[in-house]
Amino acid sequence: MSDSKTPLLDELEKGKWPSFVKDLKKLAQRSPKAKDLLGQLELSYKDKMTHWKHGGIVGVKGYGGGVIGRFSDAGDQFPGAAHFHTVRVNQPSGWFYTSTALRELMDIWDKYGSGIVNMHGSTGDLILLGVDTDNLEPLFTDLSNADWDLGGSGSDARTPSCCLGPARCEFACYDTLALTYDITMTYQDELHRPFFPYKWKFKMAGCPNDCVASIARSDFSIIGIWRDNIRIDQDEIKKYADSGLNIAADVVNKCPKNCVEWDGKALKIDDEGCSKCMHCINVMPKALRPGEDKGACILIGAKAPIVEGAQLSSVLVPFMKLEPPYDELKSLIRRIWDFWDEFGKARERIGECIQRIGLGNFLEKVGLDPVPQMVLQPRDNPYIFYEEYFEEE
Amino acid sequence: MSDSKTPLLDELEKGKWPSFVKDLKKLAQRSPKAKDLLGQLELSYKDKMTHWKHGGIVGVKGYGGGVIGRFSDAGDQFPGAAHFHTVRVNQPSGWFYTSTALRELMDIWDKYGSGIVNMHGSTGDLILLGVDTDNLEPLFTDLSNADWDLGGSGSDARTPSCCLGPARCEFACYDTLALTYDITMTYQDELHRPFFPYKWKFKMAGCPNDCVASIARSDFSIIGIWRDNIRIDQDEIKKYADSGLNIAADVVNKCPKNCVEWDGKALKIDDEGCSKCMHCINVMPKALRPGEDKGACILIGAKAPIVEGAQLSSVLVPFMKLEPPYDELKSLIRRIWDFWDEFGKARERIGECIQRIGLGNFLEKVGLDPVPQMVLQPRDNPYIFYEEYFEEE
Amino acid sequence: MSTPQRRTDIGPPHYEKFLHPIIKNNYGKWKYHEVLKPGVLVHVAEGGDKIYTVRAGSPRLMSSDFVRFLCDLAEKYCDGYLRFTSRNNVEFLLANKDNIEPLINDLSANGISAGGTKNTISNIVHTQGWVHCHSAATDASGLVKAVMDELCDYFTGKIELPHKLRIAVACCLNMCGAVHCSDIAILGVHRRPPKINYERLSNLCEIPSIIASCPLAAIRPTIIDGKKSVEVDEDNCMYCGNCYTVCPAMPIADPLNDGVSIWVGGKVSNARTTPMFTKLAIPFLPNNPPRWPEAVAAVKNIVEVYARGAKKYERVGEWINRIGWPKFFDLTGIEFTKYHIDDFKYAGKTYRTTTQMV
Amino acid sequence: MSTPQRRTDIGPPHYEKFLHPIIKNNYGKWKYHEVLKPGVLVHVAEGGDKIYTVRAGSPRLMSSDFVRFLCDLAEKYCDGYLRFTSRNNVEFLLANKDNIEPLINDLSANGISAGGTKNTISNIVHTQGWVHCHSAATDASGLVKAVMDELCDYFTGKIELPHKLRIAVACCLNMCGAVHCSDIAILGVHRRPPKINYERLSNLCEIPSIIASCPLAAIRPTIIDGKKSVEVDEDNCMYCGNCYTVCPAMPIADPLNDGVSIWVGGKVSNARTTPMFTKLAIPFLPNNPPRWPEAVAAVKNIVEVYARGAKKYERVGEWINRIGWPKFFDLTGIEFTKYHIDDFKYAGKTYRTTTQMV
Ligand code: SRM
Ligand code: SRM
Ligand code: SRM
Ligand code: SRM
Ligand code: SF4
Ligand code: SF4
Ligand code: SF4
Ligand code: SF4
Ligand code: SF4
Ligand code: SF4
Ligand code: SF4
Ligand code: SF4
Repeated sequence: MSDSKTPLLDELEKGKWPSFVKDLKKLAQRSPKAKDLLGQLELSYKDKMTHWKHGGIVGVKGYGGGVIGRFSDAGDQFPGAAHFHTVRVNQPSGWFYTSTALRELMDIWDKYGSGIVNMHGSTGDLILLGVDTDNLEPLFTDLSNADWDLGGSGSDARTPSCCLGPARCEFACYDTLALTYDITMTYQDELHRPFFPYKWKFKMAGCPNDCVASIARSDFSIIGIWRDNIRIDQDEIKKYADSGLNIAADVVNKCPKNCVEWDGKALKIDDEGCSKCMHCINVMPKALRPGEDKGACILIGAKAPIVEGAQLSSVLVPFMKLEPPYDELKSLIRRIWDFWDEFGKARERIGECIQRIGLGNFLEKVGLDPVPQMVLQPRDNPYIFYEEYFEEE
Repeated sequence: MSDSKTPLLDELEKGKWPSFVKDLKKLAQRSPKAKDLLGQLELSYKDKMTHWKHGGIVGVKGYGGGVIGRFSDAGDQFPGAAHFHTVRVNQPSGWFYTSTALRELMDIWDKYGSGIVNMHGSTGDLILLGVDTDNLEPLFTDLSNADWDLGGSGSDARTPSCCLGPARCEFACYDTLALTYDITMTYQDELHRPFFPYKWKFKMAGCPNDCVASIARSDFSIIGIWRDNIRIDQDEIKKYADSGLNIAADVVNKCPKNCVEWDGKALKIDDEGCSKCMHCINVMPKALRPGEDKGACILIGAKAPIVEGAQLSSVLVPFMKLEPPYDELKSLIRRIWDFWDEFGKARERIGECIQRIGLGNFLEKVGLDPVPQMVLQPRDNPYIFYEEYFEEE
Repeated sequence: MSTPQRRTDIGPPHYEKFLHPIIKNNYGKWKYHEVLKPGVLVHVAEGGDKIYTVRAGSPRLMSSDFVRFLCDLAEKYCDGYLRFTSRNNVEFLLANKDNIEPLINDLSANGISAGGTKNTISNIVHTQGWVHCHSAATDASGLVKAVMDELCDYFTGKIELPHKLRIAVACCLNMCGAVHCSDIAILGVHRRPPKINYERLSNLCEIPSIIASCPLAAIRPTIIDGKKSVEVDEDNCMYCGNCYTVCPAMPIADPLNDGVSIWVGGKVSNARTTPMFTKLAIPFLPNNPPRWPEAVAAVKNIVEVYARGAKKYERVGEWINRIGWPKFFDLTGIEFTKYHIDDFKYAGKTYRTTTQMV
Repeated sequence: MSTPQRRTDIGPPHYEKFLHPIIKNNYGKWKYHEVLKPGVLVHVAEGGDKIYTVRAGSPRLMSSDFVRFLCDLAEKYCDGYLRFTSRNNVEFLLANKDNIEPLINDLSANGISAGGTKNTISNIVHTQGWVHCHSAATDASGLVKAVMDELCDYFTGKIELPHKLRIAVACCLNMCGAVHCSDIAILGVHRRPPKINYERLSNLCEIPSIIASCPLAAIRPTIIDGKKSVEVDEDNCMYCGNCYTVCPAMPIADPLNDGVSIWVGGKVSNARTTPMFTKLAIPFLPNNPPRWPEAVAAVKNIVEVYARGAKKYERVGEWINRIGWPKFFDLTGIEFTKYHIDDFKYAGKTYRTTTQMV
């Protein structure tokens, strides 16, 4: 048998994909916390179960969120894992970094924690994994002095995240990075001090490709879109055709609304029938571009399954112009939070709350007019709560 | 003002569509019951509400169903309408008649009732509308002597009905008329003596066009279908093309599964991809025909909205050969009725019962293996009731 | 004269007795059909035999004399063989092609139109209404007559449609007219909760059944005058009338507030799309007998907009799916309201969970 | 040395500080992009400027030294500018085309592959697993490593796919990995009800919260030893673990019975189809660390069958929609069971209400 203390994990040093085991074993040589983490993980691999205990409230002064307490049930065997809290660091919009900034951050982290990170967490934070309770305050102080702040956790606004949008994508229909930064700054209080019925996630995508999965993973999804016609460069279309692209098969036949025509010479789009699905643009980005009247579609309510089943966000505002200071958007957010505050139950996501109260009632309460864009179809059952009627005279 | 006692109804004598008012007014000259029916209807038109009282149990000896009691709340004004029961006469399969048979029936009806009929009721019965309680028995006696029997009502098997199938349609994949007759005769007891938790409707359609709306309107829907390939007569295809049919637009582009190819010379169908939707066959019945390995798809559970919302029938057996004596089918029906008897609640349709108990559990109890054809998609939520697990040793 | 003996459980007459000889000879051996013109079909058997069908509109609600009149025609033109369709039209089965026109002329002389085949509006499937049901929020026969008077040219094929269009009427939420899967439907609705007659209730009705009858659990047990009774939570009642169906002491009809709603886009056939439910178009129009002008105009408007906009072989629901619901409301000028947004059990599945608006 | 002052609510660093000069200059002015080869993109600005991106696989879970190593590369090849993607890949942003190959060589010398663009399998979005979560029914990082080792050639584009294929892993039903909308997903599952520690429960947990936490109302209040407590109706429990999330005294982990399930056919983008949920493919496979061979083989099988059968630009869910679920089970050899049939709240909408089987 091998001498290694982690024979099972060692199996994961092999293979083509980068090995976190190899990497962390190297780290373990200088980080006792990392060493014990690997030890405990090996135990989990042996026992086929987790060795983390349930929750535990820890944090930094004045903040309700941003730190997840984590304690081991095998702390006697692995003292370095006994306290192993997570610190969620609010990532910069679009996950852009310079090496300088990252190095500074890593130095701080090595000073106080295990040296283990997630680049990044599912919500978007830069995640520091494994710090003792006592080190939380000093860590936070150093972080904040290096211009870093914490992200969200608990029943607060979670760290907003966005696709890289206008920074490097020609499809972006609004400035996802700017909006994300603005929203994050505007709602610092809501982000750091849990006071909602449950968590609230913002995600900003620049176009319907939704590269940040906002429609699936955020309570409030802001997805770029345009209102006018797709811009066509017929010369570039020709070039695509000449270069061997099968426009009939790959574009015309794949258009879900059957609104692209191609006669071998020019491409025509029936923009009224177009659902702005992006497919044709995705296939021929040199030749096709979103229109010029751009903004975003606002959708609400996505979440994972528990309790009421997974939900996707659904349309709330079919189209909104998004320019600083984003007053219309922020007023809407405020009205929704007021509603949620009044009607939401504890641990009930906004999407679940809307389904319980009814989308129609919700609209009334947040002051939006119902429009058919909000639904895939009108009701098919006749169980209508009529509100107008005549009284006998 | 006009002298007419029915000024409102008289408005309905005008217009292009045949007028029941004109017809019934003529009848009223010899039928006091018809006269009073019109009088009461006029009153309803004036009051904008019904003048029939709720239910009332009447019937013929030994039968639990087939008669709907109906009493007027304006019987003093319209004595002929005071009792105005419905007798549901079981129609012949496919609603085929000879004038002789119909005349005989009408004579009996004129003798005992109002002379008003529905050709036919929504479930399929030939409906005699308006007879006094006292006349029920004699009416039934005469009917039965003329070879007519009652249909269903109440919590029984309702009168089965079917499309005309092989009698006059080239698409029929099984003998709808024969099966309907057989089922009706086999279940005379269930049809006449309510003992189910609620009503149960059978409807037989010869092909997926479903001309008898079985998938929407019957608890047990038997819809003809084939398993092999669509038969193509290429000569007739050519003739359609020559005669001006736009095969590309009207057939190829309309095929929901994109599995028809037409190169101007021959038509090709990818039968594996074909969902047997009938569209291409409907458009070119001279050239295309269902395959030769015919049978039916059995579906279960359609109903109107109340209580749990409208349901369409859903697939239970993707394909079943249907030849007399239909043992496989009848065994299945029996197992389902046994299940319903055990698990159904009062006034709960089988479709509602299955949804409450779960389709998977239902299948187990009626002894059918789950197959993917039963669902549009597998579950998308992770709330699985695992039944296998290991016990600690 | 001795009383004749009654016979039971004999079932319906065997259909074979009623089949035209050509049909009997070619039973199951039909090869193809053609629609010769609206209302007229020919079915051709493998062996070459032909049977002609003339389909004619019927009011469904009729006198025995009207039936006899149909029999007269059947005897005159087709050896007495006739049938009715699943949508309550009458069909004459002719061996002789030459009888088609005379039959149609005779029909039309009596105010009856041939039609209803292929891409037409066929007869309206409907229910009893005030003619015969205690539950009705509107009439059916009169409403149907008013609508068909207006749409008759679509039945006869005088005005062409992209495809079949099927209308249904039901006079209450029980939907005996099966309006839940029609291209266009008219549904009678109540708009006020039931009024409880406490005395009759305790004599006539079972409390548990009443409570179980409510789709929204709006009915609670209570004690009135020392007797077990029920009360309705009016905020949770959506006026379906099912409690009235199980308990006569909870009448729900209300002339001031009853009326009709209009529904669109359902279908039954599996052709092209899977079957679809009908969706709400207009939540409420007044009951305005004898001719329900508001309802008639609403249906006609939808038919016309469909006829203009749909492509060949598109049913109403397919057309709407293509253009999208926003466009449907736009083109028809129908207002989209809170009522259109589903709030029953599958509501969540009807929200638009995509940026695709068309 | 005086303690430095802590600052609060300063928010994240402004992103502009981290943008490559070419990006800053062409912000919002990109014209088009091309995928030069798997893992390598070029974005071209209206004015003609170009920025090159090299995307490389990352384990997500890493040491500070690994981050520093990435920084080394960024400094060597691209002035220190790098970013991470929404799927946890790392991206190097290059001004100079000539640096692409050397960078890729350096990466690959260190066991890191470039890839993940266009029609490849990108990095697996995943969660904490046994590495850091109390709730985990399986590990995430190890499972991901095992799967990606096997699928790496699909990441690098060595083997071509019809379109993007996105895999996610979540270690419990909370689904932090958002597996509910992925082409293929692996989900950790429990198969036994929670075991209640009554003593801890009365000290630690709020009874009403526990009861409200159960999606199926399987938890009832009860009295144990005179103290308010709860009991679980085991017939109604589907092992979601949400009661454990709200109450530590209801642990649900069970090494004997925990494992993973496999899901397919979800997507997020609005391209072509609307976004779709992932659907159940395999209800249960054992937890078999360190390499989960059963789960890896199952995923690989689905990828291979998809790669063979799908048409260009068809995501997994689109491919299945075209061929139909029966065919999917047929081609993959996966058994269809009772567990595949939905029985949660929208179950009725998943039954096949048509004769169309494909
Ligand atoms: C770290 C992270 C997973 C990861 O490895 O990336 C994570 C980790 C946890 N999640 Fe999560 N969630 C994380 C993103 C998500 C996401 C994905 C997303 O945000 O895009 C989801 C699904 C989307 C959603 O919000 O619905 C998600 C849905 C949940 C849920 C279920 C919530 C629900 O309404 O269904 C819970 C349960 C809860 O809130 O009690 C949960 C709870 C948890 C807890 C706090 C466990 C608990 O019950 O206390 C986990 C802490 C693990 C630990 O100790 O490290 N986590 N969680 C992600 C946050 C990192 C970050 O800040 O960037
Ligand atoms: C870098 C990234 C955004 C970011 O801010 O990090 C990104 C960047 C781009 N995406 Fe994306 N997408 C990114 C995550 C996503 C996601 C989110 C996810 O996977 O969780 C989606 C939704 C996936 C889904 O539907 O499940 C996504 C759906 C798309 C699509 C739609 C594909 C489709 O047909 O369904 C396109 C268009 C395409 O590929 O033709 C697209 C296209 C693009 C383009 C071509 C946009 C552009 O013009 O630059 C970018 C480079 C693409 C490439 O990979 O070939 N991007 N893209 C993300 C890279 C993740 C990764 O490392 O693999
Ligand atoms: C006569 C007929 C309407 C017609 O004008 O054609 C009819 C008339 C009545 N139906 Fe119906 N139903 C008739 C076909 C239907 C259909 C359509 C069908 O069978 O294709 C349906 C919808 C499909 C279904 O079964 O779900 C239908 C769904 C109902 C319901 C709701 C059942 C449900 O589960 O939602 C009720 C309420 C009840 O059963 O208490 C009902 C109840 C009634 C009652 C008995 C009223 C009552 O609550 O007591 C009506 C008696 C009216 C009368 O006095 O004449 N009727 N009923 C149809 C039967 C004629 C025949 O036998 O041929
Ligand atoms: C006579 C009748 C059956 C019966 O036993 O009574 C019948 C007979 C035929 N139907 Fe039907 N259908 C009949 C009710 C139906 C119904 C039921 C209903 O409307 O309630 C449906 C389902 C309607 C729906 O989807 O909502 C129905 C959906 C079809 C279809 C599918 C149309 C589509 O594309 O959706 C076809 C094919 C076609 O029209 O090309 C069809 C085709 C036919 C054919 C051509 C079949 C044949 O080869 O003979 C028959 C003559 C058709 C014609 O009208 O042009 N039949 N057909 C019914 C006549 C009703 C009437 O008086 O109008
Ligand atoms: S969501 Fe749209 S704008 Fe944002 S990165 Fe993806 S393709 Fe570009
Ligand atoms: S964006 Fe989508 S719907 Fe619009 S034309 Fe292009 S492919 Fe068609
Ligand atoms: S259901 Fe099919 S077999 Fe029956 S009449 Fe209609 S088209 Fe013919
Ligand atoms: S039956 Fe329907 S699915 Fe099959 S080939 Fe014909 S049109 Fe296509
Ligand atoms: S729909 Fe309602 S009112 Fe009309 S006949 Fe049926 S039960 Fe009576
Ligand atoms: S009318 Fe319907 S919703 Fe109202 S109380 Fe009666 S059963 Fe319930
Ligand atoms: S999915 Fe479950 S086990 Fe995994 S990190 Fe999230 S809460 Fe923890
Ligand atoms: S595990 Fe889930 S289903 Fe079972 S009792 Fe707990 S919350 Fe309810």
